[in-house]
Amino acid sequence: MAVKEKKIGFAKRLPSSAVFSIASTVGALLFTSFILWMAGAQPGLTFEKILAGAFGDSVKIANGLVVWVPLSLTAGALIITFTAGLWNLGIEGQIMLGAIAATGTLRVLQNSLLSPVLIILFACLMGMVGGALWAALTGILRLFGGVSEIFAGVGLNFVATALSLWLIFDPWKRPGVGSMSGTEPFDERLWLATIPGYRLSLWSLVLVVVVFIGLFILLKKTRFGIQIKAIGKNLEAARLMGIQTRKQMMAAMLLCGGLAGLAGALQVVAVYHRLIPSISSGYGFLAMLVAMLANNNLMLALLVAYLFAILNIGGIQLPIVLHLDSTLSGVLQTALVLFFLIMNGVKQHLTERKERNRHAE
Amino acid sequence: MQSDVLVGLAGVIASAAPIVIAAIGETLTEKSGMLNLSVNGIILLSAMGGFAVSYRTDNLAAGYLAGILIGALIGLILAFCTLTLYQSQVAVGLVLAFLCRDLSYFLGNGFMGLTAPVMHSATLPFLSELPVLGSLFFDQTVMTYLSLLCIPTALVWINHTRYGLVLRSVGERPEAAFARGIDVKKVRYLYTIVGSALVGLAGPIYTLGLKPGWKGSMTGLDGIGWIVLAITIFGGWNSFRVALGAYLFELLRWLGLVYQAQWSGVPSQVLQVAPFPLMILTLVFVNMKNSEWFESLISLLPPPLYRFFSLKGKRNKAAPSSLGIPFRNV
Amino acid sequence: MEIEIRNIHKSFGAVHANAGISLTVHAGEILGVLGENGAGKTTLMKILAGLQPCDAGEIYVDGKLVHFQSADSALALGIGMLSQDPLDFPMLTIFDNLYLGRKKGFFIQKNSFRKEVEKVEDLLAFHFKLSELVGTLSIGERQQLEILRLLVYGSELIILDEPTTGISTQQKKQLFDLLKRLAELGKTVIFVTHKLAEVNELCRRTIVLRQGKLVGDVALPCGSASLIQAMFGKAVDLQDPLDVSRSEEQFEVRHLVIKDAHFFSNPVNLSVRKGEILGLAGMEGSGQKAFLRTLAGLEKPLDGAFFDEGDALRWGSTHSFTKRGVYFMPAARMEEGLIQGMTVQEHFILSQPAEEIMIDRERSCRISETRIKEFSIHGSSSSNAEELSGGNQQRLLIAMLPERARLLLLENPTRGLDIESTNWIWEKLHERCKKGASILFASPDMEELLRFSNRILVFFAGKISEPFFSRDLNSEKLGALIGGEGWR
Amino acid sequence: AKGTSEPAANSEESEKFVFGMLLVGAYNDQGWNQAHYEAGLYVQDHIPGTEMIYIDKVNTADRPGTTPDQLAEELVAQGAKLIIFDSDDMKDGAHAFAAAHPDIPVIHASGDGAWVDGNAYQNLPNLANVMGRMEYGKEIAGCAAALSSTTGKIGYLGPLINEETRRLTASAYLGAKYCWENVAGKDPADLTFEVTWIGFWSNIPGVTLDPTQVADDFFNRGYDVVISGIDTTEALTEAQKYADEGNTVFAIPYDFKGGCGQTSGVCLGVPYYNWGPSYTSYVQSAIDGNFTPSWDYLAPNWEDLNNPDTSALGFVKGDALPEENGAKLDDFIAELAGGLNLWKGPLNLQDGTVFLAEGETATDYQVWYLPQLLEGMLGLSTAAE
Ligand SMILES: Nc1ncnc2c1ncn2[C@@H]1O[C@H](COP(=O)(O)OP(=O)(O)OP(=O)(O)O)[C@@H](O)[C@H]1O
Ligand SMILES: Nc1ncnc2c1ncn2[C@@H]1O[C@H](COP(=O)(O)OP(=O)(O)OP(=O)(O)O)[C@@H](O)[C@H]1O
Ligand SMILES: [Mg+2]
Ligand SMILES: [Mg+2]
Repeated sequence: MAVKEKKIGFAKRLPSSAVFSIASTVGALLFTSFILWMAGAQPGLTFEKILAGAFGDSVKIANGLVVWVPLSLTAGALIITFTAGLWNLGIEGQIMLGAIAATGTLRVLQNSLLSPVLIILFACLMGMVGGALWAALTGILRLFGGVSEIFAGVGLNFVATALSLWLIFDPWKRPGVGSMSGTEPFDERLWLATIPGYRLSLWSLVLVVVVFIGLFILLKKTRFGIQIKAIGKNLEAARLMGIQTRKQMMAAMLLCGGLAGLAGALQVVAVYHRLIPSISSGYGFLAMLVAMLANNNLMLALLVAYLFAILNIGGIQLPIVLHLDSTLSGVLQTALVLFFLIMNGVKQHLTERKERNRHAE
Repeated sequence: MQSDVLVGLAGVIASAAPIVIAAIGETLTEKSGMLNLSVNGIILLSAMGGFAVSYRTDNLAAGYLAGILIGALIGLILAFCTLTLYQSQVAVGLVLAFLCRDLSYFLGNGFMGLTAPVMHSATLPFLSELPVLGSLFFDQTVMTYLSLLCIPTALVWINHTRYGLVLRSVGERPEAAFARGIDVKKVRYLYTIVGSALVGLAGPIYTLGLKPGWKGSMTGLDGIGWIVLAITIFGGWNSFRVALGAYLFELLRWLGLVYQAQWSGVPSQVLQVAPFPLMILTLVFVNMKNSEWFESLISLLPPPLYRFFSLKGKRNKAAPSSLGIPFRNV
Repeated sequence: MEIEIRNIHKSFGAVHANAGISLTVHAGEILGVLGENGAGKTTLMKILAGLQPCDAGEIYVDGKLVHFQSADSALALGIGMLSQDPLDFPMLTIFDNLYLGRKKGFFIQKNSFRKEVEKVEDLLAFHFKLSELVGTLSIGERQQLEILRLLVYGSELIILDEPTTGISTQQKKQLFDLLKRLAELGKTVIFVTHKLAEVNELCRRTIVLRQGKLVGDVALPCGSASLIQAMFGKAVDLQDPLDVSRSEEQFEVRHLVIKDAHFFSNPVNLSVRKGEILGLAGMEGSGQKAFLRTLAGLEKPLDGAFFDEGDALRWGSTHSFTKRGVYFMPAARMEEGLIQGMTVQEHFILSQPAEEIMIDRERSCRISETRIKEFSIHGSSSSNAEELSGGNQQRLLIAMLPERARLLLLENPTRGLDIESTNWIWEKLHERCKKGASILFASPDMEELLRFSNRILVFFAGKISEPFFSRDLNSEKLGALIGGEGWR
Repeated sequence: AKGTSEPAANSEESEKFVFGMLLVGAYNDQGWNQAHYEAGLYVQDHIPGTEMIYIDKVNTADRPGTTPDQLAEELVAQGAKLIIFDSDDMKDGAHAFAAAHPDIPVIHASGDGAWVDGNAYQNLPNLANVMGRMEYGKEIAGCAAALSSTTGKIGYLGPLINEETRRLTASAYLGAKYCWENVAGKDPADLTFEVTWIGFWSNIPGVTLDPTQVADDFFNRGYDVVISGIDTTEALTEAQKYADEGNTVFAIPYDFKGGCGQTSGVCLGVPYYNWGPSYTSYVQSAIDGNFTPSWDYLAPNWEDLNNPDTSALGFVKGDALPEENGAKLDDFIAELAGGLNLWKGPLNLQDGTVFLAEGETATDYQVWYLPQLLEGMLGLSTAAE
């Protein structure tokens, strides 16, 4: 799927990449069908209902896009760090901090005389700053403290969760009550305008397009992009080539955190209009799967994010019409990635064997 | 009052049991140089699977066995994808973590709120009469005894047996171990499976003992696995310290509830998340020895002392040198 | 024990590393194995020690056909090998390191094994503190440890692959004594090297490998000329380096103290003229690498200063060094120099200093094409670095050095290259010098040092000599200095 | 099975009245959500031609990226003509949905958006609230606890601190105190009533307290009854474990009629909600086209506390309540039925300020929005200041 065709002669006789992609998709579908069969459900019907639930009408399609926006933003963000060879598992916390910073900004400015547009813009900006600062913490721990970004990130996710719960139940609680439903919703004028009749905001769609064009330019057309690619592939060599590896890795973390924070801020201004306990919605981890399945390819990430969004939205139908649990969507999503990794391994294995045979001739 | 505290501490030891076992399992895996990030998923899936099997068979042992088998199976998948297919340990581990979690919720839906057998404490004769130790350690469930037993066993296994030496060597320098005739892949397969099986045992310890029953995402187990990973690091890959980390974690949770009313100024989340900043600080501290500024500090020392600090210092809490790094032999 | 190998073949991709080698090694002899870099010495030894399977061929031990699956099945038959870099465990204790490989027992039997070790130690006349970490030992001690280990496990044949790299003369002497003692005890020793003197000193017989083939089996001692002829195929002729005595000084090092993992150097004072080529001589690991990396800003010195035309360069950011045209080129091509999965063109983009944010693809493509042509790299702009052959990778590395480079710090610039490529690369480097760049390069090859440098610094276990003019040196003198003799 | 039933269903398609339910947790959680789910089944049984559809786990942790109003629309798309939101968490979603769909009757259980005198009045023509006066259930629970406790130490396993949980906890305390003094005739000074809040409705490792540990801690410290304020069953399962090991401890679960589950000898009973009758009347009025918004704060049927067709809440006695105490509890229930009001002065708040003066009885408003715990209760009244 994403794998670039190598220009090496011996690869030619191997089945093309498409074959492996199809094989991994079929594998994931078969696996999920098996799980469905174990749960006593009809696989065909189930998949049909998921699709109907995602494309049944324009509202559903729009709802899919509502999920797609933060998911693709976060996946795009992760592709930056993945390219730089950083497993930014702290992404969930970065989304949360973005949401927290945006909420804080809105709380401060909601009664001011600024125009709502400015307030929203400022909230998004502060969201980016919040996410970036949280990412910076991971970056500093990794680059100056020698703490793997994996563990620093996971730890900081917990801290971020606790922080948001504390804010919701304590300093930012609704008048008189701390509620799981989150902080007091903001005034409607501070909501990001949506298309009438839909939950979808055109602005967030535009934002995704702009961000991805920006990411494409950043990663493919700028020195920074090619430098972090080099860092991701060979840190030491990149350093010896005179690339300022620390600075660029930190920049990658900050950019990623900033975009994740933006996704979190959008959840506040465009979807929930307040801070809720699990504001990150697990998008960070889901986006990680998206980026893996897309093999860090931006265009593919947009598609895969859409596929995953569809599965999330379509999965809602399962309890309604089939009395099944919606986590099936998650099973299918993760199975897709697992089988992709497996087929990737098989492909590499076959490639190597071909190569060996070639030399033996 | 005195006995209150003792009983409370005994409770801490009991509730830390699955974490101790899982973290020791993860320690074994990581000692071989394999990073298993799927712990969280394994615990959930085996908690559900163990409960379901125990419910169906009305047999406790079958449930625990199922948990172990589920863990071993996930370990096998991880090992196959990383050791045979050479995929990234981080990627595969993460995917398995999420896959197992979703599977446990999906498949476990039919087992919500049911009642299966529960493991009770088995007071040890004589030993439980001991003044303080008796009520702390010897009035517990079999699984808690097992967790206590795991600590010295793992310690002895890793440090004092030939097999443990093989394990350490594979995690330290696989190419050298290979040259000594050790089948690195086999060892890594083995410890990934065994370690994951131990992690898998932690699941049913919850659902068949500590927190009986399966309640889907309300079971309150989602996240334990990440804590286990943190504790493995916190403990510096030493089963004794790993266990201490697990006890510290549960102790903090317990203190959080005991002192809730007294410490009304402290947000209740503080003690709960404290282990994570602690883990990070530990890592910073351990890694300080590898950092440039520390290096330049000790390099002022005369060579023998310098060597002492730069190597001896790293010896204790250092990660296995090849952790997470794939090995391919020719 | 008598070993006979017949018609061994081994290929790595297109490289025929061993092309039909047959040989008999007799009990109690010390056999030398000579050959230039890449001749196939290590490959043959690894096959013999079970570390690598061969593609074809047979091995007989005392007349019996054997098959090794692994190093320890070879060790079980009495064949043990000391690798070029010690394959041991720095983070384990000496005891654990020795114990690893035991087949019997569940628990580690500390006492009985300690006795076994002590018995062998007595025989060899040296002792280790078993509770120490291996990593605290010096390279020489680690070699001794490996020999000890092999003997503990009953090795009858001990293969040493270039053991004299990185150890002091003192230690070398100890090692040679040890090996002679082993021979007296009836053990067989195979001694791999590309240094003639060592073979002459230690062995009664040597074989010579070239391009994977056995090209000589010589009784020793004998004259070097014939050995050189066998090793290199032709005698090398020397050429004169540029005359730089009148060009101005552009770099100056004052009281520079460098640190390596195992030592701190003495203070170095040095000034480098425009167009000058300075060779760094010494055994691998004697501090040359640390010296080059320090001058490149990659590592902080303990003390001292580095001036570029009077301006002091500050350590901390490598970038400030590259900005002034100071570049380092590592020896480990694929590990440190090039990036797997990136194209040749991308390598050129990365290595060219530029301030602009965006990449001008067209321009970089042009640059890449001209560089490829200029350095006759076999490959295209869009080939990935790992698809190039070793020689072409080296050319790429050299081609990547930016035009504006004023000081080139080259670690082993012709590693793994044949003589033609070496000459070609030096032509290119001379062009740089004519344009005013200065070069510091490290090389294990004395000929290369003597041929191409104006002056030579000798490194010996962290001791750094005053620069010698290369016209004042010859192979013998330089060899002695490298070996730690003739120092004031 | 679905395939065969479809043709039959088709014929009555036109008359079928579909109502939708949004459950915050799993429909089969043996707690709060199952009580609602079974109420939906009750409606189906009692009004022919109605059908329930539902989405469970309506929370952002389980359903990332969705909002309750969005999910309610999914139900509408499947034909739902009335929507029930079952949790306080869905407050904003319920209000938003009701505002956006004035033609669809909305019932928000436990909310106060339809209460004209309440703090959150929304003035929506299609929004109704319903909540049982669980204060009575908790008072009965508190009484059962006080009657069974030998140590006089009663623990309350609280979720997070808000108005609803405060008033329910306080009610349990009032019931316990009353029965301790007036029924058991013991010294009020010997009664300890302590609440520990876990900080959420369920356990999140690394973030909230562990309810299992909280229950254990109560039992370990000599508390012999734990009343659960959370929807999961940790208190009961822990009590069962302690009892199996030979201790005399009890627990009182919450929410669901079947809450005592399959335990033996530890469950003193369960105060539960019976949403069926009120849902039935709402659905019927929606079918008849005369749905009117109201804020229903429903008292139990004191004639027949556990009548599934008339009582909005009830209390099922557990097998751990001996007959003698059962009888005393019945007497207490009879007193409540006869007009005993425990929310009557003098009552002070936890910080000592007067809540109700001598002889004053609390209004619904005062109870519903109780600002603190009451004097005499141990535990936090609010989250950290
Ligand atoms: N694992 C390998 N993969 C690919 N090529 C290899 C491998 N090992 C050795 N070679 C190639 O085989 C040839 C012989 O290598 P070998 O290491 O035997 O040389 P050598 O005589 O030991 O050289 P040196 O003196 O530099 O150690 C070289 O061209 C080398 O690049
Ligand atoms: N990983 C690879 N992928 C694709 N092609 C490769 C790879 N490695 C080597 N090759 C190709 O195989 C051929 C042989 O490479 P090798 O390194 O053995 O060359 P060589 O004969 O040693 O040349 P040189 O003298 O330049 O080192 C080269 O043409 C190279 O392009
Ligand atoms: Mg060699
Ligand atoms: Mg080559």
